[in-house]
Amino acid sequence: MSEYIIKNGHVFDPVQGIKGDKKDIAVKDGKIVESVGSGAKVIDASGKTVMAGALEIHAHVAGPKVNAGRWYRPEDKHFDSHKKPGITRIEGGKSIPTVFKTGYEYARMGFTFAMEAAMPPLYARHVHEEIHDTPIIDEAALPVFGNNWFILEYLKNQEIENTAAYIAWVLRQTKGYGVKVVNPGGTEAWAWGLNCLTIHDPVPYFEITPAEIVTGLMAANEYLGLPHSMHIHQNDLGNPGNYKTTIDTLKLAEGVKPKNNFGREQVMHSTHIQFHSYKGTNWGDFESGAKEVMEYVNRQKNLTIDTGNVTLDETTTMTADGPFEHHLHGLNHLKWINVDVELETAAGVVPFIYDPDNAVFASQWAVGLEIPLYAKDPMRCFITTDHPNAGPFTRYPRVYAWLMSQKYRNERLNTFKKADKVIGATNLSGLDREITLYELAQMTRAGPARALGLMKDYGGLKPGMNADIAIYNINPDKFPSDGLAIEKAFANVACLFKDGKICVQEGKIADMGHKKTFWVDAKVKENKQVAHDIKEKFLRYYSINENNYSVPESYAPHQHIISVDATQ
Amino acid sequence: MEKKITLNMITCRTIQQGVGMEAGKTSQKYFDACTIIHMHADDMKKLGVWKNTNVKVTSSVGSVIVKAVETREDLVPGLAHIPMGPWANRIVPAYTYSTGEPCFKGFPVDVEVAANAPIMSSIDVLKDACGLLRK
Amino acid sequence: MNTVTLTVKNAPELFLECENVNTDAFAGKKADQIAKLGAFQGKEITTLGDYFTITGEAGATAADTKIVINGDCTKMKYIGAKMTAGEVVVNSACDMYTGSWMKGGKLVVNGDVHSFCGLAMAGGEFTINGNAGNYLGAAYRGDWRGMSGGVLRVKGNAGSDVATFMTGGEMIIEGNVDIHLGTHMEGGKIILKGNANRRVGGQLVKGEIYVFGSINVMMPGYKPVRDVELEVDGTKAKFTEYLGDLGERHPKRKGETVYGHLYMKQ
Amino acid sequence: MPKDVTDVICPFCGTLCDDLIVTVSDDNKTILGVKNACAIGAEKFNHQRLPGRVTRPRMRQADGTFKEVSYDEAIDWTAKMLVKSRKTLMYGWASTSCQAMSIGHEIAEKVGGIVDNCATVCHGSSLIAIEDVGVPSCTLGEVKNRADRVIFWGCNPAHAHPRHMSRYSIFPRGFFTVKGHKGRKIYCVDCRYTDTAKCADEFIQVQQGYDYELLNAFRTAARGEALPDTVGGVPKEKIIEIVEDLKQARFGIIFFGMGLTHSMGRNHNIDIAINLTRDMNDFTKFAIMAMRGHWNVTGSGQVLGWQYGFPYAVDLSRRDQARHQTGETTSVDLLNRSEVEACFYIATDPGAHFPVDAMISSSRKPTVTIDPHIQCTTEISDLHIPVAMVGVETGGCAYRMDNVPIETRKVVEPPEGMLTDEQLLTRINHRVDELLAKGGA
Repeated sequence: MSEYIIKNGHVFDPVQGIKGDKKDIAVKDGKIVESVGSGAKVIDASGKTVMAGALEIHAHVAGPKVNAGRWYRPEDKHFDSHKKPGITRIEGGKSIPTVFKTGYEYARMGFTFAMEAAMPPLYARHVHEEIHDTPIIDEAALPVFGNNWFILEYLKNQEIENTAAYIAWVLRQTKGYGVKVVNPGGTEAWAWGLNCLTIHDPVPYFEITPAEIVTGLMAANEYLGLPHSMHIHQNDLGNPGNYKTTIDTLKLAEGVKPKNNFGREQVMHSTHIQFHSYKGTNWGDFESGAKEVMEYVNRQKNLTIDTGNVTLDETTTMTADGPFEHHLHGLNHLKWINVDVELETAAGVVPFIYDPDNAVFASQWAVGLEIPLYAKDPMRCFITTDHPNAGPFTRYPRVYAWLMSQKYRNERLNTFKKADKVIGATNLSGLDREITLYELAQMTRAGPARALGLMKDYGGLKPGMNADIAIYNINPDKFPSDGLAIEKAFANVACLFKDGKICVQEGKIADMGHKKTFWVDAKVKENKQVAHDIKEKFLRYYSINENNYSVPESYAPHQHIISVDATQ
Repeated sequence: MEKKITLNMITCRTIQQGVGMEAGKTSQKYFDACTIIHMHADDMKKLGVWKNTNVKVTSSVGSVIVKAVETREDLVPGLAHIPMGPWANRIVPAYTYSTGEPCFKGFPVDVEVAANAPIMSSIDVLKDACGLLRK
Repeated sequence: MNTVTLTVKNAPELFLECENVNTDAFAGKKADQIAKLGAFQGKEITTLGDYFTITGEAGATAADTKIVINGDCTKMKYIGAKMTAGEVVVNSACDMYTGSWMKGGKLVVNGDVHSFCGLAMAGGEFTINGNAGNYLGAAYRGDWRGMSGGVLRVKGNAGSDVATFMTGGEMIIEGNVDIHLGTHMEGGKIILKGNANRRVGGQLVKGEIYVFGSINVMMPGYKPVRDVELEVDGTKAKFTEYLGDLGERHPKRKGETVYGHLYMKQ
Repeated sequence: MPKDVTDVICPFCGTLCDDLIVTVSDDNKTILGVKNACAIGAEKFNHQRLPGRVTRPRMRQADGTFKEVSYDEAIDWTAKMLVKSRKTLMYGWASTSCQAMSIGHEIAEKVGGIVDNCATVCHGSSLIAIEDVGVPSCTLGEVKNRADRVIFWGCNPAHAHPRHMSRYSIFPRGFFTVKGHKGRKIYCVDCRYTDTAKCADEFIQVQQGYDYELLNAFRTAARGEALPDTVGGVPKEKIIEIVEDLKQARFGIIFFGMGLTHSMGRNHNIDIAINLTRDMNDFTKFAIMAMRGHWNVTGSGQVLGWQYGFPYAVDLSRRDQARHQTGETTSVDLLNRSEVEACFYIATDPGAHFPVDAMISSSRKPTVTIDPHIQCTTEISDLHIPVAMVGVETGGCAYRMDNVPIETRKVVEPPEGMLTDEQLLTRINHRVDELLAKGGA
């Protein structure tokens, strides 16, 4: 493999605490190294910003509901499905890009890793087929557990060890990465057309509450010592007044200690918290609850969050929160997909238009920006659009620009049709913080890498780490004052290294890289009870045989297995 | 008794057609399963055919010889059924109403007795239509 | 207004995609520049000049441009599609997507058009002096936004699925229509002078359908409410008013439920 | 010693049963027996060892007879046809693996093909309807574990999906459905009294082609509005009685088939059935599912979905864009209008299943058919390339009618020297690359 030396760039690396100093980065054999020989290819990065490759901590980019959203929306890509010159395939889709476009677009923005946020275990093979076809970026997927019958039954009796053994089994069968929870209990209730809106609503039949599910799964996650923490989409998403339930859920982490060998410090990752930070009692008196939620998050060190920024686009919402999608469909009457998955979960899909002329949507936009602006520790607050729910991930450059330029976001805020109402209902107009390039590197690189348990290789530019490097056409000494210029710079990297290979050059895809699929192999003590329960459930309740459940290796030919041992 | 009756035609799968298809498109099983027209007993009486008599079925796009049988799966008078296959498709109108789906179900056909007309094989019925049949 | 005249000199062997035959693409161009615009048959990339003799020159803008097309256009798609202004006259039958996504201007086809014409039309005037195919003025697949504005007039008959998901504008069909007229309609006005073959206004939410002829099978979700005298497209007559598809959701406005309306000439 | 292969997936219909036991000979060459399969599935496995199977490509001669050619010659001929043709129909895919499809799409993107699958004459109408109004659905296990009202509308699983009723929809006992059939009320709506209707508690005979009106009446009744005396031949009292019963369901499901997709109005029949399902979710929990036919037609839609964003009829003929319009880029329309210059069929038999006028048009174009066996289309093609049977002689991913992916199993070796779809397509792809690098055919 070639050697490179990236010279004279302004380096932003939270791992080493480098804040824009000019520093050369050497690359050899896919890794960052102290130095390279004189024959190394020189990349001139003078006047440019150099960061590690970015990590996506929560996006819906592969799997059954993503694909349903793709193919049932031909109108999302009509006249917008083109092949660019060069080695790329046809790229289609605005709100949900095809797998090819997904890989290319992440790479063009400087990303090298993406986490698929919700994998129904029964559909794991499908998720991996899509991951396999997504070029360049490394990926992993989080299986969903919050409404799984095994989990509900074990946790009803607080059987943490059995829960952990079952989780370990699922991770191995599905090539999964960690523990995702979506609307705990509520999605199982949805199988009967019901929901759990607070963390104390009992789950029909199973006699357990969302709070017990969350507490139990956190315990099981730490019992196994997984690289990532329990990752939760909370109850009561998207409703006015839900910030109380949000804080109630976050409080469940109090006193829980992280136990892992990956440097991860949180025990709960609460995702797209924008959707969970609403005050008021209805859409008329709806207000931002971002301040209250972030005050709690700032205090509680064992929590991480991501934002879920509304981008004010026409998009496609999709979540394993089945009852929420039904509710949303009732509001906008657009085409509704629902899939209930036996014993495990559900999912819904509804197109959505965040019309900036609507005061509620504009306020959601403001709430999303308030969250990172209130965040005291950028290492625990990550920027997402909950792609494609609050907007497509391809809008990250615009979100960054809104966060980095008060002028730019105020232009947007003050020109809303219902600006007065939005300003009155939110706190954004009073926030003058502008996120710096260093903070951005924390929120999009070092922070998510640590939260995902990947900080050994990802999120920084320290020798020994992966040579995943994004070079942007941004001169920090002359930081653009124009929001559009910021957007433009983040949309197309000057250069992207992935594993030491140049994959993107001036926004053009140059190489498909060597994409890897990550999964976690957790070793647990032999557990006869769980083995018996699995056999029993497949025999009696699943519609497929146990032997046809697991995802064979051929689906992840370039797998990267992270092993944990919970037998000690 | 009438020389010719008009019926509403539907073409559907049957389990025999499925078995025949998997046995091979040139198998006797496939031939036996698909070269039939299911008719209501009243319609057969009206046309004056006995069970297992060959009839000529004609639609707006062509005709095919098949054997009239009484069905196990009851039809109402006026409705007729030929199992899916090249024989049925010899008379299915290809018009799709711009949906991609031709008129497999619900098109008018004339049925007349053709007791001595032979039924062609699966390949021949297609080749004949395409002008590829060498006599 | 400047006029560009296109005369077919070579008929396409397959179907020709004429997405560049509209006033917006021609605006500001001379005949030789127009001749260099792309035309497509599958993967073969050719130019308009390969199929048409082109005379005259376009105006500076679409609004200043008139296009007249002579010769057989039966196998040409997308003529006048997406045009925003100006005028196009086709003295032939045309294929699919004629006048689709049209936003303004005037398009006249002196012949028949195939399916998917006037798709999601948003403005302008589109007149078909022949028959129209299926999905006239409907939405593109998957979209809930069909014809939303403008006036679309067919002198002859139209096919099936006419005005599906129509949300606005006016459509007049002087002949008959085939199955499914105004399905999922949520606004706008359809005037049918001839007869309809079943399923008129199925799943209709809002909007108005006027039928001068007959509907052979009425949808079960329609309820006659009263007789009214109306002037429709220049004709004064007595109509029976029906309330829209009662099986469908109907939005409320100021506390009142909004229904679709079907008027049958008595 | 013969041995049993267990957990075998049946590559016949969209039910994708995964509990077959296949007995194979010691040398892994011959299937000796099949357990648990329906009559059709068993026949498929048994067909593997029928005498007279073609094992090498065959080229049609001027006199109409076929001559054996090598795979190399066949691959070269196919690649040249694809590279030369300005617009090629590439139809089929429903009986091959997702991995093979992926390679096929790569070829299509290079040569300007229109990729269409068997949904085009099957559940294409359903896909249009889902594009228009979505679909509230579930996996088959949910039906088994929860459903207490099951409606078969215009479908006949007794004939087309023989084990569906016993595995998922009528008879099985599940977690919340311990009484099996006794705890479920089964409705069948059809224009004829099918064998499925005979298993139902209630049969509603609808006049052929009046499903839309009847479904509309169900919705109108559910909203408590007045109805005409009869709709589609069904008295209004019956309609009201059924709707009231459905509202009492804890979990209801509608299964529908070709009775809706093939009849007058096509996609609209499904559209309104989906909307009825949606309405019923205001009262209780309701789902709806298409009874997908071919075992992996769903998979083709999925792969096209993640690669291009459309479920079928994907027009890549311009090579720099993907488009989709049923009625234009669908196989039967392309053939009816003679919009394509060549035909490439894989894992399908349009000769048996397309209306004759479409096949007359097809027979006048250069045609390659890739299929394990002699069938109708192979006999009017210029070239027939036989391949191993997917799901029998080679594995690969398939998607069940509820979109659940299952890896099919290889149970026996294909005949000596025969290529799989994946191997063949990989070689065609390679040959296409060579030709394009040289500047064409």
